[in-house]
Amino acid sequence: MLNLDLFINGLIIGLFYALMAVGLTLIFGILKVVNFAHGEFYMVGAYTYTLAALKLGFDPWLALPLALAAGAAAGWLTERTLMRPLYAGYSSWGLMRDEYAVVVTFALSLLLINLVDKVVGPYPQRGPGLVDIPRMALGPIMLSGQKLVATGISLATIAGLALFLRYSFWGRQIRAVAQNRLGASLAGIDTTRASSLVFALSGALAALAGALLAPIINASPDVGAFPAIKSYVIVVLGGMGSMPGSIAASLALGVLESFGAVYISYDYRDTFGLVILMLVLIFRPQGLFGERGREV
Amino acid sequence: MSSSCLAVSNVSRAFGGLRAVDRVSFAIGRGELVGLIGPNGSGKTTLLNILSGQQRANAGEVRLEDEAIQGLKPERIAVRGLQRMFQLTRVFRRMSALDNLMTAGRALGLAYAGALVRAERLLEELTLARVRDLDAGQLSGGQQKLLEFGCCFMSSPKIALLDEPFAAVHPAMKETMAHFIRVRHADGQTFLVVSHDMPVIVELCPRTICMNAGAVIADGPTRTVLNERSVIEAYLGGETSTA
Amino acid sequence: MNTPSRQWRLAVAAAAAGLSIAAPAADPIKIGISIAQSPPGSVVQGTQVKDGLEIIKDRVNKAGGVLGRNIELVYEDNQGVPEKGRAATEKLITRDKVVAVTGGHQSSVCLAEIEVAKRYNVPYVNTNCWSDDVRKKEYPQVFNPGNYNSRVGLAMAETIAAMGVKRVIAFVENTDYGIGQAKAVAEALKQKAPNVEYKYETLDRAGKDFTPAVLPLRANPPDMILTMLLPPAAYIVMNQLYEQGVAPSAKTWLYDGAGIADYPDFWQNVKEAGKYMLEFGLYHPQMKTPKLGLEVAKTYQQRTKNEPNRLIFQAADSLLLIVDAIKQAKSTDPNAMIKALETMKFEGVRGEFRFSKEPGYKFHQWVDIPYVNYQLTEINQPVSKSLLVQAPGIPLAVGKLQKPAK
Amino acid sequence: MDSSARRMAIEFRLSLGLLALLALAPLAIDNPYWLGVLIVSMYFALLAAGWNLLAGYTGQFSMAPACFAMIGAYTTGLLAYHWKIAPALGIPASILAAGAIGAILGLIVLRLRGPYLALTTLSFAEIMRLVIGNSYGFTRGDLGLNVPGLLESRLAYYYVFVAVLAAAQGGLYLLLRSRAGLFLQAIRDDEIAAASRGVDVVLWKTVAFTLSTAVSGLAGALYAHFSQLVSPELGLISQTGLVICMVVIGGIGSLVGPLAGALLVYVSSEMLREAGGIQLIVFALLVILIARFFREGLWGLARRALGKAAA
Repeated sequence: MLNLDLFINGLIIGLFYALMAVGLTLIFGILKVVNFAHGEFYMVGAYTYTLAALKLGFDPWLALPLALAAGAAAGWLTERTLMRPLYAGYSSWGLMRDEYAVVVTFALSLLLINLVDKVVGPYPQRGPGLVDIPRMALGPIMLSGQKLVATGISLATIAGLALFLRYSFWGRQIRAVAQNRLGASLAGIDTTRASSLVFALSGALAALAGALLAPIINASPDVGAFPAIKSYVIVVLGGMGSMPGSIAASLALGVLESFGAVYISYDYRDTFGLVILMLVLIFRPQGLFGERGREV
Repeated sequence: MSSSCLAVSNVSRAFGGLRAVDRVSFAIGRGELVGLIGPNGSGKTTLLNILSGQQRANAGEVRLEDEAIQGLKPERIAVRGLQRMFQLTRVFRRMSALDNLMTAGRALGLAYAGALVRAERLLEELTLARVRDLDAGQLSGGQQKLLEFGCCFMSSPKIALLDEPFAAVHPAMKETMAHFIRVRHADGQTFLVVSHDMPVIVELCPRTICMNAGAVIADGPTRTVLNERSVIEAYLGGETSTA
Repeated sequence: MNTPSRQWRLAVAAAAAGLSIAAPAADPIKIGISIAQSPPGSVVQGTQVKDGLEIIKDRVNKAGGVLGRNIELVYEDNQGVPEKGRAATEKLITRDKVVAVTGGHQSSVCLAEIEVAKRYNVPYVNTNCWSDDVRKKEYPQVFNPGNYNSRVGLAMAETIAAMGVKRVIAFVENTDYGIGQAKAVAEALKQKAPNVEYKYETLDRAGKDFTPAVLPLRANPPDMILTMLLPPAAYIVMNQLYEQGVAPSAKTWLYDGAGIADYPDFWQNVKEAGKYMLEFGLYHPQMKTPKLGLEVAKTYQQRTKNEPNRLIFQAADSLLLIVDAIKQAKSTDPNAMIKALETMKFEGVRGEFRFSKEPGYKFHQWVDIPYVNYQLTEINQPVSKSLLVQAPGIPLAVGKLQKPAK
Repeated sequence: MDSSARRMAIEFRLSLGLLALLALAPLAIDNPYWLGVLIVSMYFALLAAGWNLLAGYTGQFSMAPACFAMIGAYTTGLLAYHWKIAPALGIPASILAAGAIGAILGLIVLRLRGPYLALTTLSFAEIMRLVIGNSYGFTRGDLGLNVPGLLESRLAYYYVFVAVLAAAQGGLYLLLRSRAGLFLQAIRDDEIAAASRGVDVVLWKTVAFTLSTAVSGLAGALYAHFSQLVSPELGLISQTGLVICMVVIGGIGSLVGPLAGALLVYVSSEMLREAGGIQLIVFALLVILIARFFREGLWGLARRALGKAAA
């Protein structure tokens, strides 16, 4: 009974993690950099949804795609303005390539957090639910209508994404670039376009997560930090750049945390993932599920 | 042959099924200048990596002046006097040419003053004096090769392994390097030179070892080696265009 | 020869005199306010405190200020973070040269701030920090016209005893307030209801998802769940308790000890989860209030269109205390002000009291501060319409309490 | 005398100049508040110097400088809180603790580079912060720990920080102009090449980690006894972010850059406070622009300007 509850809840949380993580994974896949502003894409989504619905009086179901668009725009702009030097083989006497990516995305996250804090205010805001069912019984488990709908949408999105990457023209291009950027560009693939696309995609997914969770986790300028850290953990566990790996890792982490919180320690539940992340990076850099990740 | 400088016996290294280095044995006497040739993928670079400690051998033994060195970490091997130059140039891009040499010198235990004198002389010899204070990353490809080359000689090594030292180097610099090698060889410096550049090998190296498919297929005076059928076949089979 | 010089000297003297009179009249008395104006601090509390202070400031200045000088409030945002509170108080005292500090509404922050107030010997009026430890340090500079955990503990224990519940579980935030109150309740229960089985679980106040803490209760829910957290954590816990059908339910009461029902954003955040919640509070529109209090309440309603609440009154009293102290001391000298605060009989917006000098948690405390118990019986119910089950003069009547059908 | 040594000497003289200005500042500033601001900015300067040694000179892009300050602060804080141990012992203990943990972390992340290193150190920092923040019983969790002061007057604190900062800069200078300086930079540029030139990569990486974290630990301990309150706030990622901002703005991989950056960023942020807390927005923008266009930071720009002037 309890265990079933924990398991289902873990899976649901894990699904939300996955929305965050796949975007980060895609970016790492094709650029081999970690986007430290990923959590802020989530935040952008949460706010766009909440404000559009509360302040501009949009219907939540209209605010959702709006948030999606905002996230996509944020991702696309980030790639356009900040990531370009990475392709040219960024080298300088000050910063090296990887460090450049860390610094610049990290600064971007600082910027967005404080910008929103100034413009919208620090006051946490609760987004309206997509459906107004405070609680319902689904077989043995109880959950709110919002959670159910959010879960459904996340599932659909992730499935759709998988199909897109597998079968669509651009999906195949992205996978090609991820496997071998140089080779892809020699094969006449527009790698820059692919990168822009991936960033927009990743921004949109994070924003979607933010919007879906806005009624459950109130939107605040720093709300992105928590999902972001989870998705870093997942990307590593998933094997830096492996899509199925990161999805599996997301669900695993969700379940692990939900059980760990009850059976190991509630207070330290947020450290479980991080500890595993460190252990994995140290002993199995290719990740738990993924292919080899080159560390040096 | 206890007088040998470098003795390699039955060294093997396999990647999965592929035997990149297959029971390789040879010895290089003190003061020898030996060429190492072979088609692409014949295991030359893997062998060098094993000798300099970047990769481990699955089996076999490597002795540097009668001390076993296989399995040691690269820095230990370097300190013991085996210096190595990489096929893809490796210099410290954000340090001045001089500091590149100084690093090598200090790492090998020279004092500041001594290292500085030595470095200055090498810069002269290698015609790098003008770029002494430029960051290595700002040097031309050829100059970077010369610089890495110089780093091997901050304190005369027991043996210097040069992996494609002449590849994509301006003829003038190629000459500088060749001359440098000849002079050092005359003073009894030991070399193992990997190269595709047959003319240079012929001109430089009295003795040549040829590898194919991970194994040594010929070893002897350069001319005889180059005329052996197995060697020619290896090249014709291995790759069409040579040099 | 010396006539002009004498005249000159007189002139200077006059000028100097003029200045020395004019100068102090000109510059206002600065009072430092350290409140939370951004997360993780309770922004709602901070705002309410500010509203209360502003009302009194305007009243006092309209009436000609104190000692012929206006009062000026200097605000600092402590984000509900002890470290930030320490820095804020430090800045207010050393940079803005305030004569007193007040506004504190989160115990952990107060505990950090009183250290600074003591170091610089500046009067510190604690507006709303409930932790007993703020009193137990017995710092002469610190005065507490607000509520304290032992008081809540006793009050809640009495209610629990009267309701005759057997198993009680408390969710408390991991702060000096939350943990202090959980322990205070445990203490009080030992006397009032020794056979009640009581335990508490601390939750991270910045936490986003408390389901793992709530789920284990589904199998075997207790008779009552106490919540001693501030929003937003409090709202999230309530929603998840409701979502999992744990409380409020036919089996389990929900009893909040943090007095959050009068927050303007309460109903927007909890909706159904708030119905049937039993609430400990320090103010209820139906309880009798002094004339001054009623005026303040009126002004607040005009300004914000919100129902008045305890923080407005506590803030008002905090500032009034400081102003009266300056009046009585006839100066802003800290020691004189502290002396005045210790001795004077104070008539505030919530009644009359004198600070106790008893050691321990009663030190510099308004000991018999009034409180109420009430229940929210409808969604979006304003406190004024809620069901008052206990108030000063109204004995506890648990019989009136309502329970959900399922 | 080679050019890089000369360059380093110039940078060192400049940082001595800055330190001299700091030493003289109290003559002009008597307001304890602004003294406090300068003290905190020197705290950050220490963190910046330590992190710069690691990231700027050794290429180990750690995301944990603030975390080690927190470790240092809690070491002396907890010693004082639980066992009434005096700062005189507590501060050295902090240095040891931070240095030791740093050494271990250094060995752990030995093989990791770039994003992997960043992620591992970031997780380490978060774990530390979460553990300290949730171990209420031992550390009082997020509420922070009141610790005894070290000195009576603010001026005394001020000069302690000036002295420590000077010592740190001096030590850094001596270290970098010794062979260690060459080895660390060699490791930064190319580990494999460094090893094959005979540089003991493991040893020197660990040395860099240990020294850098020990400095952070010392900074944290001093700050703890200055503010007399220790809390997990010290170890927030955003604090590390601030340190990175300072170093990148000032000029990563230079002696004087991080020092100047720290003072500049923190003091100006205090001034921007009045402008309504836009400081972080400004700095974040500045960092992005600098990383994107002037990769050597303000000091790099200054040097180029000087170079032009000389030519």
